[in-house]
Amino acid sequence: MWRVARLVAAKDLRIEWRSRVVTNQVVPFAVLVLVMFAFALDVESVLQRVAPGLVWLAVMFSQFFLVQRAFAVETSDGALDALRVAGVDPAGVFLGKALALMAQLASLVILLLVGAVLLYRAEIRADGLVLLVTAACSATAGLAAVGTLYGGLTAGAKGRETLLPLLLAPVVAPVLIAAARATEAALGTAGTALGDGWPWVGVLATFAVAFGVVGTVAFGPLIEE
Amino acid sequence: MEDLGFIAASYVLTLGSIAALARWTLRRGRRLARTLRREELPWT
Amino acid sequence: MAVTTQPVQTERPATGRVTATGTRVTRWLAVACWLGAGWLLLAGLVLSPPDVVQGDSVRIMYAHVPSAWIAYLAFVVTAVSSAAYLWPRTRSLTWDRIAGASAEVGVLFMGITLVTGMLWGRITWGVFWQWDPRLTTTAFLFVTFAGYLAVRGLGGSHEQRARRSAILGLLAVVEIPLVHFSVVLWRSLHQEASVLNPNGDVQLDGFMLFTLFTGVLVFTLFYLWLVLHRQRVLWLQDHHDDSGLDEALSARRAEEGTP
Amino acid sequence: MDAAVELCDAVAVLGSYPALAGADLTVRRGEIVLLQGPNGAGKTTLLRVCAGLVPLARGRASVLGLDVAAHRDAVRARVGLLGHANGLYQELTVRENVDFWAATAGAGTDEVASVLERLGLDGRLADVAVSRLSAGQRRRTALACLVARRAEVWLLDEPHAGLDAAGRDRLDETLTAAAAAGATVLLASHELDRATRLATRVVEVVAGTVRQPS
Repeated sequence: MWRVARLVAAKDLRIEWRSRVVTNQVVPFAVLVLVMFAFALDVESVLQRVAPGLVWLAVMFSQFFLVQRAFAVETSDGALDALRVAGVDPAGVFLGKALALMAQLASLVILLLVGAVLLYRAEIRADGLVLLVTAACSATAGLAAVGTLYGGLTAGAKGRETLLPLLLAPVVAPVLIAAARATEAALGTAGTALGDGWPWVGVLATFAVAFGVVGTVAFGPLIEE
Repeated sequence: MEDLGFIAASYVLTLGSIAALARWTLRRGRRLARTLRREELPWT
Repeated sequence: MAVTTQPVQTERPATGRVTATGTRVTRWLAVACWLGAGWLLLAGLVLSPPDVVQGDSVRIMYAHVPSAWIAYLAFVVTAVSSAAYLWPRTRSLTWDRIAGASAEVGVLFMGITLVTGMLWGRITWGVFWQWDPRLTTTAFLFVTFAGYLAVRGLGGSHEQRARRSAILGLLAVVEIPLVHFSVVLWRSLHQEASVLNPNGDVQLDGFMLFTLFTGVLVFTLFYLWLVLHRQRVLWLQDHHDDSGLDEALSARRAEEGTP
Repeated sequence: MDAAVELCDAVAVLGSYPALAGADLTVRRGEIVLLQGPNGAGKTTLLRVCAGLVPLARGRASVLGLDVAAHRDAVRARVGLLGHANGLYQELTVRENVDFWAATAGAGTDEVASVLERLGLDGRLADVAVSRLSAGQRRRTALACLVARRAEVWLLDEPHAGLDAAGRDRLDETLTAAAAAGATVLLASHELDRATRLATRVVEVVAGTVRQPS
């Protein structure tokens, strides 16, 4: 299973490296979303106060596009069918695609945090760094797992562009809440103490493990025609 | 009894929507069953 | 398979009586439902005393709390029948239809819970919506199962639809504790003094508690009646699609006859 | 030697349309069987049934002695289906595509090199992105992926479509070589003159059933 996962992940990342769709389109979109928030919310102090929430909102919106892209690559020439026909272990395909998606999400989160520091004057304090990295990793793991699972569910369906956000948004809500609160604790926005962040990391980790396991089991039957 | 409007509204909405779904289901069942004879329905 | 010609029926067609999907059981159930609804209205609006704290707004409780209970019951039934469908030994499309019917009725009741919750909130808190853990989880469930119903609408064969919805049905229920826990944890950060723990934790006793339980009973009857009928309509739907199969099979064989 | 592919009264349904209405077929190992018949007769569905992609409503299908429904994954691992879609990753090069598919079946890179060479995809062509290839070259790349996966039963749905003369010759050479090496080929095609020369046996698929040619 892990061999197939490594293969699929390497393949996905190479496609991204070759086509640069994410780096040329999704990342600019995410940064643009940060800027649009600034236009909309306008008040400096408000922006700084809600910066973590905005970062994770931008990540969530970008996730919709990243998942669409990940499965458009598979369905454009029937590769997903070919993977099924070749009897390739679906759990491996799931983990591979999730790992690739996680890598893209993680780089996006880093970039958006930098964006938040520049645009919203958020300060990243040194002692909060460990919490920040752990929270970001478990959040992106959760988002990648649930995104790949629901991406597989809607892969071939008509109207999946609108169906995927409808399905994903409610499920991703806990990650949005937990990640935002954990990041607030890490950055110390509005005086949140460092210790307050760790229970949220617990929520993020549970979410990631839960959907990692469910995805590995359910992905095969889900993409079955 | 103040707030009668809100209370009445909630009951009307509740029972009304249940009745609406009931009526829609019955009509749909009737339309779909038009081509079948009574015995063919597994629940008869 | 458009139903064009109306086949000649010697005896009355299935719809001779009032409903196609009705049986004696569902007719008695229907009678019980409407009687119960009548009694609930009487008890809820007239007989039961106004609450000492809330006044008359407690009457909305008799619709709000039971509908929430029934919605949760409906989603549990959906999850159980989804699991039953996925379990190879008990796999049959009936489970899938029960899951679908129960989810539809569940979404209806969850919608009722949300609306009555907002109306009740408007009177007691002066605001339609409050990010209270219970209400938030309710909203989450409503949207999740709306998505479930959307997925049921996707194309593909009955088995495909059944398998996809079964996995989603189970997934939705697995998500409830995750969502509920994170919302509770989230709300605990905001210690705003809510004088009254919102919706449902109002201490009802005596006749008011009795009315509440009547509400639950009546709504359960409605739920059973609706799911029974809805599930049969889904059977008719599938049968309608499949019956096209036999005709198409014979048509194909006829087609083969003429090269 | 048990049959490589066997269908008994196979009925397969797409939506409510019986694509297969009771098909019977037996193919022995090493044969190249041509499925001939009008469009929509059920050729594609028949191939997808053998590949374990479409469940049977009635009847039974077995590939390499394994019942397709019961041993679906085992059947799929040993079968290669080349449908209208090539199943390739447009942004990757020919070599990368074939490498990926070979790796999923555990084949090594040296084997990939020989496959590319045999199908005339080696040299400069191997490092061209699939999106920039012609239809024929893409088809051959898809075939190369199949060969690299060491599939024992080849299910080809109109493989010649879109190939130029040279491409078709190479395709026929590969098929004959594969059959000689023990692979079984089930071929649906409208290229009657070329395919009949290539095939060891021809059967007709009409209105969802299989008939020996009259």
